[in-house]
Amino acid sequence: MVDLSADLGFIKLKNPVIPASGTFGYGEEFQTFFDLDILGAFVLKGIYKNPRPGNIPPRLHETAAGLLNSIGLAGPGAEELVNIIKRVAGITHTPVVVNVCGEDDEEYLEVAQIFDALDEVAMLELNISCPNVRAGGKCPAQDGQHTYRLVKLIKQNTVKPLIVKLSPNVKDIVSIALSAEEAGADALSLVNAYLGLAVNLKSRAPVFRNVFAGLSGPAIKPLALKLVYEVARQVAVPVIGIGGITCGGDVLEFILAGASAVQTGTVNMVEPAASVRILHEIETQMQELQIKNLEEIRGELKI
Amino acid sequence: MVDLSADLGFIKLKNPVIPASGTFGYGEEFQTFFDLDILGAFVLKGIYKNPRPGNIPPRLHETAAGLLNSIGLAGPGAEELVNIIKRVAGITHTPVVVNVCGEDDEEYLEVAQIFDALDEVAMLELNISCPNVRAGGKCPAQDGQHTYRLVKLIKQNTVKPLIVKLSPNVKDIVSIALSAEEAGADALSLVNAYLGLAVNLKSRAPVFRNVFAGLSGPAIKPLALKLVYEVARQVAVPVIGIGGITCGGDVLEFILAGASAVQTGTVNMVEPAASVRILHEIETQMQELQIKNLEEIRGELKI
Amino acid sequence: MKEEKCRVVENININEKYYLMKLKTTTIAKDCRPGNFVMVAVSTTFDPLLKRPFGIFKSEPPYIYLYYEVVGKGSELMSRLKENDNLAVLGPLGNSFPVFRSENILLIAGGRGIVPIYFAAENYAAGNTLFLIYGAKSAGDLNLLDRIDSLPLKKTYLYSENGSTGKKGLVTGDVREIIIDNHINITFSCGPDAMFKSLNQELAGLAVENYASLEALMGCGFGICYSCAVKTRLGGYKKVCSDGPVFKLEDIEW
Amino acid sequence: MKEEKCRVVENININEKYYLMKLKTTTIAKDCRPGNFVMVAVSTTFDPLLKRPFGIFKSEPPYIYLYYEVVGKGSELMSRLKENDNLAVLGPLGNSFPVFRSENILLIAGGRGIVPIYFAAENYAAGNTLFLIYGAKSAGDLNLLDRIDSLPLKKTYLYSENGSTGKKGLVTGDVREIIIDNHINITFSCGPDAMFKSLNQELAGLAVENYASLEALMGCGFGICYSCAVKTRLGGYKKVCSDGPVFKLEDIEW
Ligand SMILES: Cc1cc2nc3c(=O)[nH]c(=O)nc-3n(C[C@H](O)[C@H](O)[C@H](O)COP(=O)(O)OP(=O)(O)OC[C@H]3O[C@@H](n4cnc5c(N)ncnc54)[C@H](O)[C@@H]3O)c2cc1C
Ligand SMILES: Cc1cc2nc3c(=O)[nH]c(=O)nc-3n(C[C@H](O)[C@H](O)[C@H](O)COP(=O)(O)OP(=O)(O)OC[C@H]3O[C@@H](n4cnc5c(N)ncnc54)[C@H](O)[C@@H]3O)c2cc1C
Ligand SMILES: Cc1cc2nc3c(=O)[nH]c(=O)nc-3n(C[C@H](O)[C@H](O)[C@H](O)COP(=O)(O)O)c2cc1C
Ligand SMILES: Cc1cc2nc3c(=O)[nH]c(=O)nc-3n(C[C@H](O)[C@H](O)[C@H](O)COP(=O)(O)O)c2cc1C
Ligand code: FES
Ligand code: FES
Repeated sequence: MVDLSADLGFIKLKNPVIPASGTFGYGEEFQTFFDLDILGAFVLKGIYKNPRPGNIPPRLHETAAGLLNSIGLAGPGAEELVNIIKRVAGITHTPVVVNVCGEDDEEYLEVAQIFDALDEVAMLELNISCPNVRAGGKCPAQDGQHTYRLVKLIKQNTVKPLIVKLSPNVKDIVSIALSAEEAGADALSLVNAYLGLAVNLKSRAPVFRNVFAGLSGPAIKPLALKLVYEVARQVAVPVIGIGGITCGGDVLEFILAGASAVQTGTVNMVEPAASVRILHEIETQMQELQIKNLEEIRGELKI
Repeated sequence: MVDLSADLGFIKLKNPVIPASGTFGYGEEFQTFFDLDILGAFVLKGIYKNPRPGNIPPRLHETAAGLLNSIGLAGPGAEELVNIIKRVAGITHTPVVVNVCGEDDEEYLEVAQIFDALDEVAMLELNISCPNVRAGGKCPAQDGQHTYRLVKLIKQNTVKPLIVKLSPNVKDIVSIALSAEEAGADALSLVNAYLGLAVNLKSRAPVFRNVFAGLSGPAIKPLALKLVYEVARQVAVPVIGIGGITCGGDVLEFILAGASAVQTGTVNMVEPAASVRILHEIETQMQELQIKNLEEIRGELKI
Repeated sequence: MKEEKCRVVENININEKYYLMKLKTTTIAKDCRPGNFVMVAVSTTFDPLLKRPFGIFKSEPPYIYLYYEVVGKGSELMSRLKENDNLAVLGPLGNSFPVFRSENILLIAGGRGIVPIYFAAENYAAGNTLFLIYGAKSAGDLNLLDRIDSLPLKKTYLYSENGSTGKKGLVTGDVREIIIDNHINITFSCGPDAMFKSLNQELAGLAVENYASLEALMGCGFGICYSCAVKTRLGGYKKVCSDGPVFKLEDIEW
Repeated sequence: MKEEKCRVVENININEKYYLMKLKTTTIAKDCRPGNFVMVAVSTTFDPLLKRPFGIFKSEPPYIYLYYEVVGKGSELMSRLKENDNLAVLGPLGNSFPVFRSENILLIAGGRGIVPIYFAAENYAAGNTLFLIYGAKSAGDLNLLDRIDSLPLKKTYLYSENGSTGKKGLVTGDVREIIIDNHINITFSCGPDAMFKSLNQELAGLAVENYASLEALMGCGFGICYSCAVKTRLGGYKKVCSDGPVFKLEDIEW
């Protein structure tokens, strides 16, 4: 029997599979597909203080093995999410992660504090990397100082473990990772979606109002895996790998590259029961490859 | 009738389709598939002064809608390439572009001068962006000062039009583009392959000896299109768009985003007669979209 | 709602780019209602990446029928499937047309919009009187007329934009008159956005309840990605996949 | 060499994961020679992106046969193709086994390495005396024996690693003896790299000319991408796709 557990230090997860923010709704929508208890954890769709309508459609454009999205963090606001979380906590014991968003530092803090105070929440994930909110895809994760300041602010005023979610659309992701770590991040998750462009030939305009949108899905896997490898080598806190993961083998690749756990994004949209399959594949592959537990291979990529 | 010609200022091409370096051999290999005269131009496989064996295999790994390559610029050296070019010039009137490589500035210059002196060569493309030669994928295009110095050196000592080929693996591609332009580049081509990682689960090692390799193909199109858009808005010299182009519609998207012409890479490996199809598609689509010539839409993306 | 491996029983090219696919399902056929749709895995690889939404044309447990138009690469791949091929199908998804008794219901279908309309006609005939307006660009797009002939419809009005079959004109051309003449109090409609727009204008002021089955770009089909947003007249967005696809026509901002 | 749209005439599951596909070509069948291969577009989408290389098993103009093993997603997609499906095929590619007269040729095939060997046996029988060693992991991997029976072979030696058919052991187990006993002066071989390695050792010192048909990871198949590099004993690389796939065994660094 292989041991699937994933150790983040501050918490030990049943396994390394964590459906990613924005691709797993509020969890409850997946109940009809499988028992949420099988997951390592799951991250709720990103939340602001107030309800947000999201971006003007189209919000989605398919590319080769990828997906450009410009959802714009549509959501019901923090107050309503509290109710949802209480409901969700009734149906599963799996740790729930809240993806904290904000227009400015103040809002980030306010949202973080609301969920920090909520027993049903296990961890916070600070989403400083959404490419679809500000013009040109700008986000705090592109600025080391802003990252440091914001992470510090949240850490000083909350008690729950804080995962900081990084953007690949930066000058130097390792330096941002180090800023977040220095400011007290308990873990780093990477990556959020890559900025991309699609053009509508008929209208001679970008497909998206925001011009750029976020690329996710299998297309980005080799790029994300590289960034996870680079960051994991440089930081001491656990890294959660994200980007184009679709199967058990992908998960093990990220672990070898240095991740302690992973988040699965787009695959959940495409195949709602993907987590069940992926968990099964991880187990089978670990047996085949004679890996007893994930710590045995984490970061052990032979260079 | 639509006008397919593509104006680079220093040269007017029959059309905007230019097979990219490393994916079109030395041109002659494609003779059995189509008449090379149909092309706008074509770029030969990158060349150093001396023959190079290339990297230790594996040199290739397929990803979702993409290709990681670590060929390592295998080639016969400049002297032999001169012979090849003379032979190729006998079979086509299409402008031939030499992709100039070097271990250091001196070698870049030496190689550039050899081909600058060759009548059969129409343009030089300075490959400062190959991800597969140095450890960690390092290349001169990651450093604005190095880019400036090198481009200036080449421009001061050669007379042929110089295209500078940029890397997407940089902190800020626009600033590198501006450095190259300021140093005298006659055109910019972008992008070269994206650095990515693949892991071999059986050996628990990276698939490639060099750890990272270059990602190309349809997977990168939305990312490359974004960079072309950003650069084309900021520079005055013509931009040649590269990245995941596989059809006529893709070419028009890059032109709308600001490219004056395009290079097609991976698609030539997958479908040797791709250029014929793409040219046909451009013509048909221009008719359908009522575009009389490419200048009419170049950079005219409605934001 | 579940992802099922379905077997292709037949996949017939009806006319030009239109196909009728019969699928053997496990539970979808017996659980579905008119208006419901399915998400079809048109490929087993990552290109295309997303499943594609298709309305259910008919249910005959354990079989469902999809009537679809080849418009791009996903539907093209689907058209190449053959008997005994398997494909993953998620469904049934979305809401459905409401059930009525003793009403005069006008069904309005533009092109492939016939899909949920046909399903509704087959299921909602009992107790109601049904009328149908069915129109498309040209005769080649106006298919399945023999099947429609055998539906329990009081009257059928056919249109084509180019006049190649039925009356020349738009589906919405005589809709007001038809409603008034036949004492219609309910409409069910499905078609392209342009049809809904003009329908919304034509129907303004009439004392009719109007239910429209919409299309939108879909990511997931089950309410979690927020891609399929449609703007409502009251402000804010609704999700076509899970709040719809059937909405009150006047609730949508056209 | 050309990219052709070929039609699948049949695609038969021979045994376990092995298939035999008959394709109708335009010119490939009449232009090809033993050792040549084709690049097959296993998908019409971008996933998988690259064509896949397969040796030509038999040519019967306008038909060619491919004998292939399902090992990954490309070959899996191929195995699902049915009669009358079309696919793009590039070929014939690569060099071929040299032609000899009046020689005792030993053909050595490991597993799916039977492909160019079979083609060679059919074409090079006239004027030569042919012997065959054919081995694989187990009986399930040692296929097409009835076809091989009808080849003009002087003698056939069958092996399986697990002893489930033929002699238990490796293809290369008795190769020295067989060569000496039968006065062999030429060998043609195809199989996995491990087979070539051991063959290279076994044959050392024997006065035999050895031609090996290699496999390598291929990008293009026609010599332009330099992916398929194989290290030669003289130093430097050769391209399996265009300098090969047939090389003198001893020229390769094993
Ligand atoms: C609830 C619902 C029910 C539908 N029912 C049917 C049906 O019964 N029969 C049928 O033929 N079609 C139906 N459609 C439309 C069908 O989903 C699209 O035609 C299909 O997804 C196109 O896929 P493709 O890969 O062939 O085209 P693509 O290559 O993806 O795109 C080709 C063109 O189709 C448009 N398109 C792509 N996806 C959608 C989409 N989800 N909705 C609308 N337009 C799209 C694109 O903008 C583009 O112009 C329905 C759509 C929805 C949302
Ligand atoms: C000249 C040549 C002739 C060949 N002839 C035959 C033949 O007649 N019959 C046959 O069954 N196979 C043949 N092969 C091997 C065949 O090309 C591979 O099995 C096939 O490409 C695998 O594709 P896939 O998508 O199914 O596997 P993938 O999913 O791409 O990979 C699955 C496994 O196969 C290995 N593999 C992938 N591509 C190749 C390749 N090009 N060469 C070797 N191994 C590879 C991978 O490393 C991996 O372990 C030949 C290969 C070459 C180079
Ligand atoms: C439709 C969609 C919505 C997303 N919403 C969020 C979000 O609310 N917060 C966030 O941090 N990331 C969001 N993401 C990013 C994903 O969590 C993930 O980082 C990204 O998709 C890359 O992973 P993948 O390639 O596995 O999809 C979203 C992605 C998609 C596709
Ligand atoms: C096999 C291969 C070899 C390449 N060799 C070179 C090269 O020699 N010089 C160069 O400038 N770019 C080289 N490139 C990069 C391409 O020219 C091109 O910039 C890149 O592949 C992106 O375009 P694509 O997505 O259309 O392939 C190579 C790419 C591939 C796939
Ligand atoms: S398609 Fe995902 S929410 Fe509707
Ligand atoms: S496969 Fe491209 S050179 Fe051989």
